[in-house]
Amino acid sequence: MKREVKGMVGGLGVTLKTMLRPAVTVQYPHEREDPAPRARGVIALKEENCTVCMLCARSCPDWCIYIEGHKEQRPPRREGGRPRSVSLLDRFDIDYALCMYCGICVEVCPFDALFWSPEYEYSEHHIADLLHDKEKLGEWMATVPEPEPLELGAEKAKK
Amino acid sequence: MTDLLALDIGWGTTLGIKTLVVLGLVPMGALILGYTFLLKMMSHMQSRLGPMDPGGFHGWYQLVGDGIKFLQKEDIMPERADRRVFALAPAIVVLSTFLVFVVIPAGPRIKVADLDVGVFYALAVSSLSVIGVLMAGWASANKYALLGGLRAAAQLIAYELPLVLAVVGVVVQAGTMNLNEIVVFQRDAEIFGWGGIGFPLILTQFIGFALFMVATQAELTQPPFDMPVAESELVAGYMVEYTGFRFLFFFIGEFGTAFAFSGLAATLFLGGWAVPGVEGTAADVLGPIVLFAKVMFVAFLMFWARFTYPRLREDQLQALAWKWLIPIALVNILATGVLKVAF
Amino acid sequence: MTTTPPRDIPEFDVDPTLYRHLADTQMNVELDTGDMILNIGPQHPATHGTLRLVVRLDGERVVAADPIIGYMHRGYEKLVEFRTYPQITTLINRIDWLSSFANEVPFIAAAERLMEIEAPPRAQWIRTTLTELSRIATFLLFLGEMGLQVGAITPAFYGFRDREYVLNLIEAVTGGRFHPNFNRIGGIKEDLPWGWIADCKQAMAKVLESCDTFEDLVVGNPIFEQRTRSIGIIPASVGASYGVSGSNLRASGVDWDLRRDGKPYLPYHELDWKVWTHPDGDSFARYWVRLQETRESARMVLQLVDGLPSGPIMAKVPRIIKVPAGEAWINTENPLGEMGYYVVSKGATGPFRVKIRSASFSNVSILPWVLRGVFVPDVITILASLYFILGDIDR
Amino acid sequence: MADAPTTEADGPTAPALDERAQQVLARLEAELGDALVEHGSALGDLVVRVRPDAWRRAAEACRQALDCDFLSFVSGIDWMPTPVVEEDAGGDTSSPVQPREMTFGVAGSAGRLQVFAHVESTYAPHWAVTLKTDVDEAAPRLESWVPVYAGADWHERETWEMYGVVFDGHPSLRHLYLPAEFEGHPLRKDFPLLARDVKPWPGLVDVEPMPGESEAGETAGEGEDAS
Repeated sequence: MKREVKGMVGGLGVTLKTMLRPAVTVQYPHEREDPAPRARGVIALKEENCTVCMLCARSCPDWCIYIEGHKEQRPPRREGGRPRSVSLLDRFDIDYALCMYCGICVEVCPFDALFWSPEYEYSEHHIADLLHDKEKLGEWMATVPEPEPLELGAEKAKK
Repeated sequence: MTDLLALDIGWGTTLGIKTLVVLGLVPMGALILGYTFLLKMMSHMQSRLGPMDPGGFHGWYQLVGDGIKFLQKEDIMPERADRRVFALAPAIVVLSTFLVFVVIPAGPRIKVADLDVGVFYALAVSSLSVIGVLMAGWASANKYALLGGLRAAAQLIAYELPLVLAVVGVVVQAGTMNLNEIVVFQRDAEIFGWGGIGFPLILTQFIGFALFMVATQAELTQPPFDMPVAESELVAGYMVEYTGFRFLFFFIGEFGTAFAFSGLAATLFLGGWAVPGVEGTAADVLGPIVLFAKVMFVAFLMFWARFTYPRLREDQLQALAWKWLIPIALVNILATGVLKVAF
Repeated sequence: MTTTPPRDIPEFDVDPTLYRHLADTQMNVELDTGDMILNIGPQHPATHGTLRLVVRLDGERVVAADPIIGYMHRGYEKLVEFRTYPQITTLINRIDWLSSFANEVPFIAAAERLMEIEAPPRAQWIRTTLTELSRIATFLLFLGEMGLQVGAITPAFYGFRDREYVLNLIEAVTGGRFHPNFNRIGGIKEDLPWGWIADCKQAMAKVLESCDTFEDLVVGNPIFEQRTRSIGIIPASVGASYGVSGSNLRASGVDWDLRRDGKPYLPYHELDWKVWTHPDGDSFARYWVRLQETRESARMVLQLVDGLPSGPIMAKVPRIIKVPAGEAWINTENPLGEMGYYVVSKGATGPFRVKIRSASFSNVSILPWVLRGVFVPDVITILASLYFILGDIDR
Repeated sequence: MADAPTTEADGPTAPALDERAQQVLARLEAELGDALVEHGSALGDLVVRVRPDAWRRAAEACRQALDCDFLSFVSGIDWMPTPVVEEDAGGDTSSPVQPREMTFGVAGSAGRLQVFAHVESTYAPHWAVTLKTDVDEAAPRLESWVPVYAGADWHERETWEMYGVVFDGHPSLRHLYLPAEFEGHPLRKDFPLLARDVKPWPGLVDVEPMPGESEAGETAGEGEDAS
């Protein structure tokens, strides 16, 4: 009987104690908690680094990256060298309605053209608007954080 | 109040005013309890804030807005429902709430009806709501609603008895069934010759108060006795098919009844509107405020348990009522009677 | 605490005649007797998603129950045949979405074994830490959720609140709250961020405190005990033959934990911990065992972050991953029970066949047996105490 | 029977059976006799192939002689390579390319379809075994395990709808995951994954060549080389 009474009263104590403590809620539109710097919010594109190699589009498990490009002649880097041909982006779309946020494209990119940004406020009224083109993806570059320092005992980054 | 204004008001006008007051009080009480406890206290007990934006100050406007929204909603009736019974059910539930309010006094002269059998009347009309609930459960043509309705009927019948028996001790001690006279008794009686706070009957009727609160919780179908609505089992029980203003009626009925029962408990056990030493017009002004404070306190206890405890099973609830509450209540009456004769 | 003797349950029986009739309810419900057929779900607050239960009631007593699943079937076993090994971790994340990290581990372990690669110790320890964190996150939600299912609203909010602390930790390391996709064949994606260990210790203190809260608010409550004691008793032998695993089986007194008894897949043997069991096998025992395991996991995480070895986090792995032909069966102790992958490889960049053995599927398959003869409220209690994730049933 | 496992030779040398697995095998051989067709090792775990007519007897032997009271799963496997409709259907190179000829895994197979299951023991020393058996491709039938392991019920329903294997003695073989009117057996290799067919593969190189450069786009196909 004593245990029962203790159980009944103990529960009331827990709720009362919680009531007297400040709430944990964050009033979202007025105040916001920043996600972790590593959070996979949205993918940013650094257009000048892209060589249209299609690696990201190919390794995407959801087939949600669409790339088109064209080639152009550029003056040689060194005097007397051969003119270079570079591939330029015409189209780079990511369909966030399909994207699973796995990050494989960011990882496979050999030229550091894709980055994760923790930004998350890009919901839309129409599902078609979730297709971000290269201008929009380029805008996210401003929100990409610097890489964090690592915990003790980690190997130094090779780059 | 009539002498205060020095006006001669006819009985018809008085009746009109009284009706309006009751009609306004019930939704008002439901709103106040709903906002204070359901929206705010529960939120804070769960480490959240609850609505903050509507109305500016801590979301006070939220429930009013909800009410308006309910009124605008489409009136949906299930195809196979018993239409007239379905429509009538919420009205009966709310009606029983209105009728309880009639007898609760808020001051020596602030009362709608001064019945000599006030206690008896209040408990009788409060159980009218079970008819409405049963009608709602049956007429909805929904299995969940039917289960909810039947559970409610079984439960309300089982808990009517301890509720009445819990009050008998008070009636025996006060020697009257008139609610106003019970309050006056509590004001005038003294604790061993000291009348500082009068004599709230909770001091001697503590067991009665506890039983009353438990039975009230069951009457109001609140956790730990909310099997008829049982969110996680029956979804919302007898209310599952209701929407719009009919649902609003149930909501007002639920919280209005909570307000009424808190008022009853405050009147019967905590001394009601009485403030010792204050009489006449001053008591009429102070009475409602004091009563309101006590109502809020009782409601706090009620909702505190509601937000803390899990729910019992229907058979366990019946076992609790018949094996524990009723025998304890009977012993309590016996003891009260013996002591009353002895002193 | 007194333990109630189990109901008189036959040692082992499969008498499908009682629910065979319900086989037809999937197509048309026929009321041939006075019994009532109640359709619980697929949209019902107690079914955490889209489980559907057709129960036949006599009054409020369940005569027979038939779970109908598949409303969320995504066909992962087919999909993984069209994906490469690195792409698959994103998918299998979503099987049991509450403990996604733990889902990745057995698959990656199977691929690593076939390739004869071993992840470096630091990677293994971080994997273990995150696996235990996802176990804590899953169980904290359960501890609250179960309260909700038996009628108390408040614990559910505490469960969600305290789980956030753990999810924040997972997000800080992996970048995903729910779908980390953090394991790579041969190691993990990134090392821990600076200051994470300190945060982790703080969060574990909160988790332990939270367990005490649940002890006061839920376990100690006599109403909760009345609702769960001797409800939904699963004897060990019946549970095992249905493939019920994990905490559900340990609550039936089976002292079997793959972290300790299975093939070693993570360095659990270097930690000091114990396996909790409860002899009763009822809903209360399942709650109690998970509560203790949450505490145990929190203590394990504290040991893990203290003893974290330094060094690399990736082994040498070829750039294009091709897994040599062979078969591997790796089963691990996931929060919900035994999770296993039977990977058949033919030497290509993707698997030839992957059989995914998910815990909830088998845990829920016992429902027709265990629900017979209980009351409707107990159906909800038992569903909650078995603790399933729809994605883990339907895959 | 055949002691040497017929795993594909080009795989890593499968580790030999450890002592525990040897004991399990010895017991099973004693119980099943010549119904045990073949055995092999999947990374040290015992895999045995039994004759189809001894499928239920094998389950009983596991449960009684090995104390394997825990049913992990029952499922099927289709060894046939995925039929290729067109050589370059959409040009999709993202899906893994499996060998074109039919090869079998550990412990071999008599034909295309196999049913396999894994049982474990909850008692120390926690014996475990994977059982395989061949089923006829034209009319796949097998004895049900439900009388031995009650939990085989759902697993067999799943195997039935995914591979079309009929289990004799199963209490109610009906659809588990798929709608009742579903036709076909999705996990068989000849069942196409429509999601990969209805949409063109976006990985095709779409770089306009410079004027004067040849078409065909192999210029920019540096996907593999660039990294």
